[in-house]
Amino acid sequence: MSHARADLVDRPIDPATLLAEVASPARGAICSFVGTVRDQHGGRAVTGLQYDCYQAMAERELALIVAEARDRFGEPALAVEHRVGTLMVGDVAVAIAAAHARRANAIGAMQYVIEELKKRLPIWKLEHYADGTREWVGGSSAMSEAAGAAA
Amino acid sequence: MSHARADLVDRPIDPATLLAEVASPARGAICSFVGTVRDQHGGRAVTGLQYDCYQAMAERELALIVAEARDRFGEPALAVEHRVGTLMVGDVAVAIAAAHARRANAIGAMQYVIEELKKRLPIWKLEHYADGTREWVGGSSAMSEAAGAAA
Amino acid sequence: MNAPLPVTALLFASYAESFGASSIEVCLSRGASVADLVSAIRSMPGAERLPPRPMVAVNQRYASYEQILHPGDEVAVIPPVAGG
Amino acid sequence: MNAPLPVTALLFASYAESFGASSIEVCLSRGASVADLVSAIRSMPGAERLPPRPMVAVNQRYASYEQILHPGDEVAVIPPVAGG
Repeated sequence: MSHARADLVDRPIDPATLLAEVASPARGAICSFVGTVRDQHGGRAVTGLQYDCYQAMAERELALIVAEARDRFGEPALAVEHRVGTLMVGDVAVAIAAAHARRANAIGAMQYVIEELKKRLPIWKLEHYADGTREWVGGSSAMSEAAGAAA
Repeated sequence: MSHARADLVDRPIDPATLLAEVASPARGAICSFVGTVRDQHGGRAVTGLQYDCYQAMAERELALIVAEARDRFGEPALAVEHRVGTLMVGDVAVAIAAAHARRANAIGAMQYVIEELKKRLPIWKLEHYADGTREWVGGSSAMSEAAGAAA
Repeated sequence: MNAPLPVTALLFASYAESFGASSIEVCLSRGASVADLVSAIRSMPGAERLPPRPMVAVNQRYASYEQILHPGDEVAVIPPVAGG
Repeated sequence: MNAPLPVTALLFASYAESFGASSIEVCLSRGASVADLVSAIRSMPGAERLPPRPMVAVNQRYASYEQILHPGDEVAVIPPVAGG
């Protein structure tokens, strides 16, 4: 049984720790994805952000996504951390590390986790802009459109 | 102009260095691939290996692959190191880090580099087995088959 | 079927700001569906900025609008997510 | 067209072991192609373990069998690669 871990954390994320966690002599292919806070969004200068989440559901959904990825990609070792709370530009928001004997499985699992996490994880981002304003990303603009695919 | 580096190295590879090298506040998506020496191959216990290479061509081909990846995937920042010489089980043989504002570009570039590198880089692997024997991987078995697609 | 079904719906992020609260109380009837819950919420003050069909989670899983609610269900209205 | 074209072909890994050398000298004629080089090498002692159509690089790039060789070209016979 290979290693699997998925956590929401409110402290800085160190991608090297996740890489070390999934590595083993039996798994020669290790891949990672790291998402950091960008300095701009939609042409506006970003200074930082705040992640709010529905914690119990986010933890459950994250565990589900990891279990699905392990099921689909031959039980790779997987470690995932998503940060919540207040972040500055350049801070790591999410890190995923996947390892398997075959590189297609490691890369496939990593991609599955990041894509599903972006679609399903109940986490919201309040961006802080250089002009002093703040806005829920995805929130206000998506709210004015029909969310027909929601259910 | 974003960062790009590709090297053959005869010392240990530290993936965290490559990740740090491509990261920037403008590039929020960073991905990496790390290949390590596995403890078995084809059912035989491996104790280590030796990479031989056609150095001038390998450096040229690696630079070419990186240039192609940058051209195809919107100029991601890229850092690649491939080790040569003697390696033990668990040692890093290759590390690739790619960063871009969009995750599809970072992941695409990383995948392009590892796939092309495996097909084209003139590097050969002499595996050392627990029973004391050694064998050029790909060499002896492929040599008995027609290499029709070679040219 | 007319027995009352009180539901507390959790709110987050932009939805919590719209309603000025982290949850709202809705009184439905036994047999009510997620669609009935959304109709009730959309008629409340603060709902002007809600989309026509917001996502809803029941017991921490995304629910279809046909799903029937039961006493004790944990219900949440989920704004467009923005993790990663 | 019968002027001699001496070529030194670099050998690596399993091919170097087969020939017991890191390069071999082959004497071709002006206008010779990569295919001619491979034919000449395959007739030499040590070539028994070479595949019918080994990969060849000319001036550090993979070459087609039709490519014509010129004086001063850096030529190498490339075993199946195994990097990564």
